[in-house]
Amino acid sequence: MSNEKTPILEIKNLKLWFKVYKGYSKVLDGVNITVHQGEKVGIVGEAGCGKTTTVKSILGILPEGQYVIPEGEILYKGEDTLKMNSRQLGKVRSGEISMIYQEPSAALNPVFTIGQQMMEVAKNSDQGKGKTKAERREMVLNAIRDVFIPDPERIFDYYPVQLSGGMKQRICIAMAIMTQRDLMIADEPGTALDVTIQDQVHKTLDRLVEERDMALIMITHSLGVARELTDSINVMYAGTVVEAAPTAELFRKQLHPYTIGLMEAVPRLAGGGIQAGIYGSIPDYLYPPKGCRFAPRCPRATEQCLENKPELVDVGNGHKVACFNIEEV
Amino acid sequence: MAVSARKREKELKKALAYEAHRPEERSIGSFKEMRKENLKRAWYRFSHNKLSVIGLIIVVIVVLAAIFAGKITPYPEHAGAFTDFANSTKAPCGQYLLGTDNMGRDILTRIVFSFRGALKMAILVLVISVPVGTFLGLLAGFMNRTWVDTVIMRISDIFLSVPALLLALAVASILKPNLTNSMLAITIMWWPWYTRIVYGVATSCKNEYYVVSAQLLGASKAHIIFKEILPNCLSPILTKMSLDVGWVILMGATLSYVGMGEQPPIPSLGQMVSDGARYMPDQWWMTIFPCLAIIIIIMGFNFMGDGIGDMLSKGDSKYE
Amino acid sequence: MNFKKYLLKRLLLAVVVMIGLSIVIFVISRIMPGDVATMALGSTATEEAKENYRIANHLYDPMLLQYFYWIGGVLRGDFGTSTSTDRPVAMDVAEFLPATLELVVMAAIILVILSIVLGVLAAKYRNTIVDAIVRVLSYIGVAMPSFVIATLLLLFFGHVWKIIPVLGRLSYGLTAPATVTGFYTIDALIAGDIKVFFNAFLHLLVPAFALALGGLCQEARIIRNSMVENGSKDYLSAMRGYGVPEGKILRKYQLKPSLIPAVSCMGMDIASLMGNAFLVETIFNWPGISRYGLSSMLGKDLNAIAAVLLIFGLIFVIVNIIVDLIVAGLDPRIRLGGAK
Amino acid sequence: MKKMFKRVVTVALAVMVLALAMAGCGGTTTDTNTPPAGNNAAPAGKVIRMTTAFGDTFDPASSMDSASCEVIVNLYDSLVYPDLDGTILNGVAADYTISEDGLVYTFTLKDGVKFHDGSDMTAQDVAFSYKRMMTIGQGYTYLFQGHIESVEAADDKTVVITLTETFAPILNILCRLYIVNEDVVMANTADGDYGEFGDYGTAYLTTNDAGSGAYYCEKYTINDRIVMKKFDQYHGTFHENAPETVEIINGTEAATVRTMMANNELEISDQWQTYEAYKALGELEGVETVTYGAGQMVYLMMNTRVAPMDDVHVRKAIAYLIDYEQVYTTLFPGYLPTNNYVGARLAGSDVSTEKIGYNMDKALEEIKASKYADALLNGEMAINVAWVSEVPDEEKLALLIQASASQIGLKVEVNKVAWATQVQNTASMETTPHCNVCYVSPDYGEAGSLIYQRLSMDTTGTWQQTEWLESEELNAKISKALATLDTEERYALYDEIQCEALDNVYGIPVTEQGEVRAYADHVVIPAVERGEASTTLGYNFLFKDFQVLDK
Repeated sequence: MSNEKTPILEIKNLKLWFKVYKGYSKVLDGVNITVHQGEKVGIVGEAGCGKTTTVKSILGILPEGQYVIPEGEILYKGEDTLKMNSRQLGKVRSGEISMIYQEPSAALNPVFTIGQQMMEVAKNSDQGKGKTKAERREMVLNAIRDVFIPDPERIFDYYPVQLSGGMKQRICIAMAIMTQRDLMIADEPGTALDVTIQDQVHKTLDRLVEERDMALIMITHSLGVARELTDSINVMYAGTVVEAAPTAELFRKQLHPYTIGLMEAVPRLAGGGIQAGIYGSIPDYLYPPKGCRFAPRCPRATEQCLENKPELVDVGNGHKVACFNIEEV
Repeated sequence: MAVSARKREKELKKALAYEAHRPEERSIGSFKEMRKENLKRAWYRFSHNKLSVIGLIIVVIVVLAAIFAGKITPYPEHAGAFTDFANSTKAPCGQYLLGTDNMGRDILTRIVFSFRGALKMAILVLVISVPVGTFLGLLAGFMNRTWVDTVIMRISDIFLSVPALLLALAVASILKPNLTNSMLAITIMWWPWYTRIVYGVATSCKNEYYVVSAQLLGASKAHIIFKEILPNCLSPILTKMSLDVGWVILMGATLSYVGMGEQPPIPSLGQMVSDGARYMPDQWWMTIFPCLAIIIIIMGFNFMGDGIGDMLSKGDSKYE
Repeated sequence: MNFKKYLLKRLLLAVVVMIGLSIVIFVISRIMPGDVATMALGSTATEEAKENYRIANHLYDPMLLQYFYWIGGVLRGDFGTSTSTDRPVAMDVAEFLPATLELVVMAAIILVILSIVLGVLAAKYRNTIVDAIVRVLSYIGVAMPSFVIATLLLLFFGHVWKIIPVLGRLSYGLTAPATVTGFYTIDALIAGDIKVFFNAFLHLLVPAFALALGGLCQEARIIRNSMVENGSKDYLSAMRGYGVPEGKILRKYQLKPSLIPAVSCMGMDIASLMGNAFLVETIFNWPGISRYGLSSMLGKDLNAIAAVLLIFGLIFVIVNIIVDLIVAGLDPRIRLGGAK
Repeated sequence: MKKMFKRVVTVALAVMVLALAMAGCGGTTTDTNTPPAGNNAAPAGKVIRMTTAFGDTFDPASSMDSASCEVIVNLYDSLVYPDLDGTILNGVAADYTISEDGLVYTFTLKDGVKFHDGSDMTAQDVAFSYKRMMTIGQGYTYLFQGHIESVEAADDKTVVITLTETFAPILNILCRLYIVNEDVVMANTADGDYGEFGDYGTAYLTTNDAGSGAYYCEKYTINDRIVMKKFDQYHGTFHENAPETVEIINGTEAATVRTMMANNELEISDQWQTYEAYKALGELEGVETVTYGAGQMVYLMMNTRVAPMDDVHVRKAIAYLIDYEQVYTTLFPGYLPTNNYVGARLAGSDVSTEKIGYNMDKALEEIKASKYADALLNGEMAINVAWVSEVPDEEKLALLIQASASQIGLKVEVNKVAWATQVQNTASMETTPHCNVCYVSPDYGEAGSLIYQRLSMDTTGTWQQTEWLESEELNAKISKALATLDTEERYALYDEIQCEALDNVYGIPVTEQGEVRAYADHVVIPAVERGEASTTLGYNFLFKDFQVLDK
């Protein structure tokens, strides 16, 4: 059920290479993702398939001078962030998009108190600009309360080293939702936490996104999480989106062999233990295969797959897949 | 994006050009090839920053000059017992490229000959004081807030607070004044600096996760100190070491002020600098050229030091 | 609270260090070359005068006894009389110490400010001209001894570009303010005499800069390196992700964690300013204690050496404590002992 | 944030309190003691500023270095004082009579001699000054040691000095007996080692003066500068252009002196600059340089009791291999040649024998004739030459000797020694180096002073005589010469002693130092104007005879 709202973010054929020892590691090989206003989009894929790289390139916070973008554009509300100058990009970062990082302890500056860091974010956000210090402090305390952390005054003066992993992750979320944003990017918010905390984090996230009618990009490598929280899911493999569909549609029918393999690999509560995994491992980005990157591991690989790359084609009711030989539904 | 668009264009062109004629992938066969491969990778990281290569070249030139000083210098006898007061304090001219000092000896020759003393002093002092200082610093840092830490740090405080000249005077009165004894004097003064630096780094990274987890895995103290904490201290140590080459040479001047160090007429860089200072500013070459020589030596060691630092530490090329 | 206990412990340790230092100084000054009496009274003094000088100063007693006589005096603030000025050393120290302290404090300020500014600039424009300039500057700072730099600065400002007075502590015709702290600048302010304050301040600049240059350049290098190292940390890209302007990130969020390794080095550089101030003082005609210390060292004026070195030691220990406090202040991980 | 700020404030406060405590720990410094102003604009009226290398204190009883003498001769008076050409003039003494046996000298003081505090000078002050100097036992005490029986005040105006035995240069020595104001000294004694005299006012006289000289000390800060002002009630006469203020500034750094001279903050430079520095100073407009012999000699002293130096042939060989002509033309331009043992400037110094000249073949001959010949020539035995690091020019001479010695296969080691180490080494015969370069200046303007300092047994074991001479017979000759009042006879004995010293090479008189000064051309220096300089330390700078003309 792809809703007709205007697309807020369109990533078109994004390619990205990293400068490395022997040449260029071609991580992203034409990523196409679209996110509509208020839509919750999931990105699922194995570790190392370029999920984090993709989202980081949206905000342009990849390390300077170590990567090259040969092709592609990232249209945010029609504007290509890659072409933006630092002032425009600053505006986008301070008011439009916010991001939650995977590793909570690395995302907080160890030598500043939580309060100092959040006040800084508030100061630079659209809502916070005009406000006085006291008002901004109030905004920060509210944000901390929204993520169910008791006694925000005390936490305000704590240093990151004094907080537990879960608390730190919730602070990151508080930071992200403190001001009204149109798009929230969550890069595997729960992975570093144990399940109960993870569940709480996801529920908080979901509730806040609903309340604030924000668009959400949820990156995860667990299908279960994606199923609960997202409207549509993009399955990424080795730098490209191989299948994208509304959540219910995807769980009803998988078309791309990789997605099928992924589904089978999920341990069933009912079934006996781990099903068969997917043979082989992700390709070497330095010397990637010419054609479809899943070809070496694909049971249905044919001559055609080896030679040229399959396009992402819509096969009906919003279900897109990039594969030459799809079994007919 | 902070990086200007023009810079990104340049990067892009370079990338495309590289991709156009990409070498075929080679599978790594025997062990010998593997070592060659690692060496190539280490050299890539070392030479990634062009300055390190320049540094290496400078250091090699200095070492070779020191070894073959006799042959390559215009007036080898000027480095020994020689005086020619007729043309003392001459400005740099055809005959004497860098001019002559107040005893009429050619400065270029004396500088090249003094490389021997300078390198010997710098290397010997650093080879002794760096490991000692580093080890004590690691020990004190790791055993933070215990009596070991207090004892080591307070002793280093005492050594650091006594001015260099007094220590030199004291050593001068006990030992016979020659190069090795003055090196001993400098070493006594020098190790505390490294203890202090390593202590700083060790204490702060002692609480890092990887150290804590290593402890959980039952790693021995030695492993943690040398395998976990030491690599972190490499970069500040290397920076300090390469800069210290200069300090040690200059310390030689302070020592020879009280009669220690290189005995005349053997030339020493630090001594030439301090003697020449009296003739500023008219006979500027007597002090400026030895200073430049020291700067060049330090620059060489420092560039090379940074290069080695890049090579050893994982540095910023994370996406290996 | 952890901090008070920490400070108390450090002060106690400081006393231990001072005692250790006093023993080391005492031993060193005793084994230095030259017979004390001859040096004190001049080699042509009568034998009989030398004899009662030796008795008066317990030179014949065993070393340990001499130490207790001496340390007893020191604790009562009586450092004994200086053989060169025939006055109680305490009086000489009181006269010279403020001049050197003022010079060293100014040099320390210049060192801290400029090294941070240069360090940040070099890190901001990494691998560009600015970075190369700071790097070459740091070699010059290290390679060129302070007296060469002082001579060059003196000749430049004394002859070529006479915009700033260079010699002595005050220009001719201005009388020094009433002595309260001994610092001309502060005394002039207390006395409300702005003209003298401004003049004394100008006189301070060039010598203090010459003194600070060595340490300054080295510190800039260390700050630059740790800034670069911290540059690629996640929390900075997170901050950047929230639209915090690049300049602020550099000046505040990247600088503070990078200062930690630099501060301990800076502390030692500042402490060693006292040590190598004597050359700058001789060249700039600055009546400081370091020049007095040097002449007493070479002239084996035992009481003066001991007093000067004790003060150097005391200042070194104080600076170290301050440095440790600042580091603890900067880095919560150390202060809070990683309370998970 | 608040907590962090509070902590930083407490630390800063702690530092301030500590600094204040330390600064104040020496008690409040005397208010008048604030150092005078710095430099640039020249002060009103006629002023002369001179740089020098400060010695210890300006207490006349305990200092004898050149800087102290230049100050003391202006602040204090003595009974008699030497003119530039060495003749003895009356100081505060109107006249004096000598008894037949030459043992009793009676001086009558001038009327109206005032101390700087306005009180009159009496004979009692003279006696007190003598007793004070002898008990303190430093400075010039050794000159009077054993020659003077007593100094008494017969009445307010007459001083009677009785000697132990006739002593010709007694008048020259009496110039060094500076008269201090007894009341002022006794009023300012601190506790010290001299019983009821306390510290004999040494602390007070360090920073103040109790004299009656042409100038009084207005302000003195240790190691920095001393400001002297004209004393209007001075009993002597001033030149009408004499300076009102004289400032002696400590600091001889080449760059500092040069900057001060260029910014006309300095009228007369010190004598410690390098030859090249004086050449540069001379080129500054309005600045001249002058070279004059002040009697200071450069000796190569030899330890005659240690192998191989105990063999006169070796000593002669070294005397032959020094190129004296090159020494005073290229090594030390401006220095003066010397043929006799004690330098030509001193009265009674000419010698009847010829000094050993520069002759390499003779040097080789002497070495071969020596009993250590083979040990020396095959490099087994080396001769070490020491020089003092505080006087860098000495290295030139040491290296010249080393270079020429290596030409005849003789191995010479040069080692640089700190002054304190040198004094200690020369105190014992074993540690005294084979040879060492040393500057020695005469105590008074007669050949007898340097002969006594360089050859008598009293100065053996001090830095002034490292020859370790033990010959009783030479010592007796010296005391006999000093005791003969008749000048011709005395000079003949001096000549005989010098010849013996030159023949046996008791140390080599290499050259006579030419003292160089740069001075502003609007200042007239008497020594320059009259073309001769006093050889008694300090008396070239009696500022009352100087002139400061309008620029």
